[in-house]
Amino acid sequence: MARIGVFICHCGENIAGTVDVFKVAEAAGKFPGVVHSVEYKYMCSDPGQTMIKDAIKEKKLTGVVVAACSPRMHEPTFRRACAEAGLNPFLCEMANIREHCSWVHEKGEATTQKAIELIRIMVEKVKRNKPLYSIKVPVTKTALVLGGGIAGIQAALDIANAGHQVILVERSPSIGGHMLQLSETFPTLDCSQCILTPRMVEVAQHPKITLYTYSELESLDGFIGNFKARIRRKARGVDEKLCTGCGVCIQKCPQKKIPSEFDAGMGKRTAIYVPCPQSVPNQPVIDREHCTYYIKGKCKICEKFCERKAIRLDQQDEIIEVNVGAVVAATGFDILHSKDFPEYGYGKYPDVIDGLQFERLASASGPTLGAIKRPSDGKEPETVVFIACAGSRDDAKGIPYCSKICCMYTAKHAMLYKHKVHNGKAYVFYMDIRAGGKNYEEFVRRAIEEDGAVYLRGRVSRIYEEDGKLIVKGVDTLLGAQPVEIKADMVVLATAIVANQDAESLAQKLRVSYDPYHFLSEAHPKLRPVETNTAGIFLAGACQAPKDIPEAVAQASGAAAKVAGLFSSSELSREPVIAVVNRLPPPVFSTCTGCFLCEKACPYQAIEREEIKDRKGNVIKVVAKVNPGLCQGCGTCVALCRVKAIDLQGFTNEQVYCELMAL
Amino acid sequence: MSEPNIYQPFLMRIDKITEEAPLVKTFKLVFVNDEEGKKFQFKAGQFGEYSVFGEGECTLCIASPPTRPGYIECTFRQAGRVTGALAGKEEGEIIGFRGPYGNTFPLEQWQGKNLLFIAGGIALPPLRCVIWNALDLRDRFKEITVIYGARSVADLVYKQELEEWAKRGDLKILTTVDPGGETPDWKGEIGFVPAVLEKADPICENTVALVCGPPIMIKLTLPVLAKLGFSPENTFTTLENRMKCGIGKCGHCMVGKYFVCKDGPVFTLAQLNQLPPEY
Amino acid sequence: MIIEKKLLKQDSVEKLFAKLKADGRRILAPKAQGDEIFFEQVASASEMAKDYIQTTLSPKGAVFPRVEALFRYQMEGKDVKIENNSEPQPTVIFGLRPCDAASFAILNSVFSWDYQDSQFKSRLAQTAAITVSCSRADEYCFCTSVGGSPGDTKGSDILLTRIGSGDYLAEILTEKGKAMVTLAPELFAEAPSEDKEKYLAKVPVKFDLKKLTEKLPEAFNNNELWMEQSLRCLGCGACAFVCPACVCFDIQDESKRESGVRLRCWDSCGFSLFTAHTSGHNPRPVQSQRWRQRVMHKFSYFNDRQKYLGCVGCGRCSRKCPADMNLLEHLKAIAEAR
Amino acid sequence: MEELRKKARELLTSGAVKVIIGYGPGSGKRVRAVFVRKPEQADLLICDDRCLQNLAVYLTKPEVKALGKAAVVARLPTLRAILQLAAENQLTDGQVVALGISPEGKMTELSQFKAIEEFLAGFSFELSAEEKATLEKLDQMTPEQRWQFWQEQFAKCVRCYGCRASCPLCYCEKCLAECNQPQWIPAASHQIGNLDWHIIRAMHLANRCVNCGDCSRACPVGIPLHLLNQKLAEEVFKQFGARSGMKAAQEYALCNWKLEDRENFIK
Amino acid sequence: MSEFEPKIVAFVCNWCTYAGADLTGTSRIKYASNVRMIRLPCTGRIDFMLLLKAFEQGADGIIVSGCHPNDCHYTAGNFHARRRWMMFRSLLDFLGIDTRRIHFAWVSAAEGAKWAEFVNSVTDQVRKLGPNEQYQKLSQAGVE
Repeated sequence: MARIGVFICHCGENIAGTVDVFKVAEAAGKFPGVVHSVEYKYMCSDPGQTMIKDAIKEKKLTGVVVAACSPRMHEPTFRRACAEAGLNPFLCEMANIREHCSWVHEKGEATTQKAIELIRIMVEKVKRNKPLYSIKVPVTKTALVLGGGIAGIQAALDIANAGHQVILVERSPSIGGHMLQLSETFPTLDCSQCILTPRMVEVAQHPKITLYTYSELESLDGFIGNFKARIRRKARGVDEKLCTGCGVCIQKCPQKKIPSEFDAGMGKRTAIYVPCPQSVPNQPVIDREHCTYYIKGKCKICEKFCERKAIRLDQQDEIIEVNVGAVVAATGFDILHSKDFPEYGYGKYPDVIDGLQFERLASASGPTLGAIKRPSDGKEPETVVFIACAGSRDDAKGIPYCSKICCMYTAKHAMLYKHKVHNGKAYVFYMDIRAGGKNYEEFVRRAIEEDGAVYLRGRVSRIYEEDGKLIVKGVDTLLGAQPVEIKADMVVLATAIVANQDAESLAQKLRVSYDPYHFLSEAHPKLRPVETNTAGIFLAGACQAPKDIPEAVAQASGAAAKVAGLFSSSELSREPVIAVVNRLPPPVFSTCTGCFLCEKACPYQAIEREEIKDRKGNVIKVVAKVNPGLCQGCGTCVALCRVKAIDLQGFTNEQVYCELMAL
Repeated sequence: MSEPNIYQPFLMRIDKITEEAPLVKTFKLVFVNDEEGKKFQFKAGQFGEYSVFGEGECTLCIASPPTRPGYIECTFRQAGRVTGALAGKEEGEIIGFRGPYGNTFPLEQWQGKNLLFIAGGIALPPLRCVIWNALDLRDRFKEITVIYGARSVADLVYKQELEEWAKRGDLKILTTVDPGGETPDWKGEIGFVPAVLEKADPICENTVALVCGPPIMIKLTLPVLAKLGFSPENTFTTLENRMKCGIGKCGHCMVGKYFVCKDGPVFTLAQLNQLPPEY
Repeated sequence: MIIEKKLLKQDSVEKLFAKLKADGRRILAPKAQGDEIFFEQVASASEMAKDYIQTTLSPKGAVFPRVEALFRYQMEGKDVKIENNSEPQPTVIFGLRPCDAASFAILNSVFSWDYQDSQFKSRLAQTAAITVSCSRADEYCFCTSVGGSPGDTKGSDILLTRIGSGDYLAEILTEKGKAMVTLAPELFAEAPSEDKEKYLAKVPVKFDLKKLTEKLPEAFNNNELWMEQSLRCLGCGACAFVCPACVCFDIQDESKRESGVRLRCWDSCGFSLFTAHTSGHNPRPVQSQRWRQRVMHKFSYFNDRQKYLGCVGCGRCSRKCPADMNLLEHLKAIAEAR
Repeated sequence: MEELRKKARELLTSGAVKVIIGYGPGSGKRVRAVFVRKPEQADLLICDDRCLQNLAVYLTKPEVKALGKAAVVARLPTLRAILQLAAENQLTDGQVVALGISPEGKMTELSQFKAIEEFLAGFSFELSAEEKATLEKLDQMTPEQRWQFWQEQFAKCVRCYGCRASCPLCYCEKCLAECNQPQWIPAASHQIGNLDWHIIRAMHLANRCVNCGDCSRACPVGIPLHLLNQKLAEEVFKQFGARSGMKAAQEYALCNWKLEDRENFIK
Repeated sequence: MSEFEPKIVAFVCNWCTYAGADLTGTSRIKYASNVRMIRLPCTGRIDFMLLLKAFEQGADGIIVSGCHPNDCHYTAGNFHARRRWMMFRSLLDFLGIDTRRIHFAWVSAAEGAKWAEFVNSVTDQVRKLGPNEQYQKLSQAGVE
């Protein structure tokens, strides 16, 4: 019995300013089956929701259409309100007359008419809605954390400390990420490694954390609470159980001139190596690309010298499968590379370096042991130019966004330089100084006022070498666009933060969406910043957008809290928007003919085969059946099914058909 | 066209909707056009074609008795396209009705006889029409016995009337539910209809039996009736073949040479025994 | 019951058409479309198919269209307005065969045996049949076995028989026929004293109808017979839809928002779901039972109830059957069974 | 033909199969499907160029299934239909013996799907020059002309479902045309109903049709329905390189995809 | 004389295009109001029959839009859809149905502006084509 209530929201002026809501309410009241049609200033407000609840009770409504904003915004709100009034939440639908109507069309008759029609469509749908009940699925209380940078470390520790198993996967040989490369951190100038390494050790020793370094996610199947991850453990060449991390192999390795990734190319490493002395685990890996044995087929010096006999030159990559209930993606970021800056001679002139390289120069554990020496000749630079916004906020480089941390670390760099080279000159070219953070502005002021960094507002147009000096040509816009030319010994580019090269393929593996710059997308920019559109997959750190350390840590803890929340019960309720194959009384049983074309099309392997037997146990026919735990409700099977034996709850054939009939 | 359009339904306003059981409802329908209503007459056992405009027609018996003019009632279970659409209708809305069609229970011939009604599940409506008809003309009949069973207490239809009948002293009523279908406070019988019938052991002399129910119930009840001494001529039932026109033209409801819509829906067991098994 | 006999010159047909049209009648005549011939509205006699034994579809659509509105309706708020069809246009069917003409009475027997189907009746009343008798027949024709003949006058208003000269011998059979003649008396000349019989096709009687109708009730329970005959039957509705006497129909609603129409559409007892209940229960679940129903209905039930046979022996069903279900052959088998 | 009769007798005598589905004499010059169950009836069997019906259509009929294991006289499209039915889970290996008939009329006994696959591999399934020309003729018309052409064809359709009944791949117990909640396909044989029906049927047969032509042969009003199926079959082959009924583990092109599928029509 | 305003029906997936159209709204980008959107979980769910029904219900133009390749929330729904549309379009074209009335697009959740542009361009194109007479003439044809 259809008794539909229609609730039209003014959304202040957002809808009512463009759509004649009174006329809409009147028209909706005349639709067949509609017994109640009202408008109100803010339906999502408490009084608005109360109106709905009261009407459900008083008018015995069997369905509710809220004409307001996008269902992506408030559908849960209104469905909850309906549930509170005793109406199955799936008997509530929203007509999007804001995002799809009032905000995108001019005020006028046509727009009001469109709002009316959008509501009519939803009224026809909701008449065919059936009460649906959440589906309970078991939850595997193990989290998979992808990325062992500070965000991943924090998330892993928080989840583990909440009492759940964690599998932490890190691509490089050691956890620590970019933070481990930094010398000091702004705005406190405390030593990065000093604060990070204890955390790294904690991870390694935590009884609830399984750490897989030098490993990558191969694929992820399944769904929230029930993922199956395949992890590729790349061949380390070293038996982790036997290796004590004594380092003899590293000392003996004849290949010693390989640019160190950890030192951002400023230092060298061997073919069997640990990224840095603080590595966790402190066990080397063999870089097969540079190892003499793999290139020439002989060497094996490491094997010879290893007392524990831990070297495994014939080791192969291993794929392990783990069952996890949630995934935290904390895969971090990359920086824009040299090929993108021909005008700055980056990559061409050795003394034009990027921020990370400067960090390694400034780091006490770095290749120069903290002395600022320029790469070309090892001399202490007397004049250093720091260029902020190298690539960021630059449409020409395809990066319109702000990389967020460069203002701060450039100030830090200038400061560190001045602390180490007291009579050196530090120039900073900047566009704007963005120092919005606790003690950030003060920090920048200190760099300028106490440490005497010279800040020039303007862009650098070109850098070239002349007589062993780097000529930096730019303008100072504060002096009326006056050209500026500085003869520098070293130039540090605050290159833009970009997504990892393989962020897109990761997003595809995880089935989460990503923005045009390949940063992973959160489910809602404000209200669900650590969740993704794929249930059970959360975000932490700079894989989502450029972030500084405290933000990354905060988000990681947020993601961990979400995971812990998910793991707080052994069962999870899922939206019942799933496919169902019909079952009918004998002699039909089901209109499914058992062609199983749906089976092949299902991306989740959710279609199973069921034998229908007579009383004697003879198989009468074999028909399809949907595993409600695996089905995610895409409906591809429904479109494919010739006889429509399979239908999608919440978007049934009848519902969609009737929506169309209302056009 | 000079003659009226036999496919044009009366417009009926839904006056009252009663929820009988899960997916089962009763509509009380009144004629939109008073004149038509006044002229309308039918007899117990007849049926009609009820229609939802835009969805089509469905065949249902008239569940109210002819002794109560001015309205008709139908009871239906939501199953197909039309009954589904009917279920979506509200009080005050308009549906179509063509009828009455088909033959009738020969109540006139039953004067002075005992009436035994046996019904199962959603098949009570055709008998309910006769029961009320007989109750409204109570003095014409002798003993009236009703045996009605459903799968569970929830599945019983006309729950209020069952209570009302139970309170009346002028008929005997046995309601039963299948084992497992009872509720804690269920006071009726528990067991299948044939068993309850056998236990009730009604007299067969001067008695006509009317049986309506799902095929399996009928199949198991008929031997019990025979055992109790009911002759095929005194055992009545209704057939529910698929129908489209209801007036002996479209061919859907044929059983052998008979049109269920014209020669039925009421048949005696004796007649049924002559029919080919096409129902 | 011939009112009068005339001669219609072959070149007068065109003129007759003009007169009929001028009288406000639509003319349906056989028109070729590829290898198939259909009764279609024609503007000129020249559009007609020249040579045919039988048209693809029978002319029954003129009185019992394959899709027709029973009425239209309009929802106005909670009210419903019903609108009946307007009076059908007067129609002349030209060039149908005597067997087809005989089928109108069969259809009529169903539509008016009890409840009077006014729409059918007015279509029939508005329809006149100018039949052309058969000069050729094929192995599928068996009109003579079911009470008809290539020159039979039953159901026709005017029966034309093409004679040696190429002109038509016209038998004016009914008042309707006479009315058409009255529209153009000048086209109807004095009839020659020719016997039409010699121009008619020879259709031998293929089985004993009496024997068949006697045996059928008994044959009903012969499951093996029906099963054997129908094993190759594919269960389509081709036989029913080309049949001039098949009358089973379905009622369907179609709507667009507030307005709609209740339609009557042809249906076939051969379809597997013809008798299926919503519950899934099917009184005739297998094809052999549906084949039996077809045969029994036409040759036994019809006979019993309507006092007509449900078949005119046109042979279309057998010609068109994709599985070569030959009705004549199977009837013969039943009639001759011992 | 003698070869076929001999094999049929053999199969029935040995009890290897219970019924031979083949062609036998029909009305006049026609042939029809026969169901030979006794060795002595094997002489009924005919095999010549009148024998075109795709007998695989009977393999999914309950009444025929009830006769027991069948051998079926199978021209190339019938063989393809058998494999396609197998791919769609309607036949299991060993359930049916195919008496494959090559275009030259030579008979080969094929009792396993694998044997059918190998047999079919020896033939080309490109459309004949004549078939191609017909399709091309239509392709070269303007859309308006094509619309006109098909509307005239569909106007004849009486919805007898002969196309469906004769099609070996139309084995659904309850066809979408009979589904009424919702009523996707109007039951009435008016223009919209007919257009819907033929579009939907063609889509449902895309990459499933085995090009036997039975739909057109069955059509009592002479609609060249096979053209729709041929068109889509060609399109599927062109776009996805797939032909139906070539393997018992056939992949269905429309529940499959490739990253590089054409998408120049998508903005 | 008022210009013909076409009726456009859009079938969109919930995750990309519907969200993209939400973004169009949040960004207050204006576009033609002719479009009525039907939201489905995924392009994979969009049955070709829905398009036929839309035409029957009087749509002059149809939009089908979902996630870009590889972006599907359900991994592959859009890939299945893409093949289906390829076949469907070629069939419609073969039947002489005007395929200029059916438009396909990938519009991601980030492409609010693209959605507006796309709707506008489709509306313009269909407006130029005029009312969908092919289908209008079919309605009620063949009913006596």
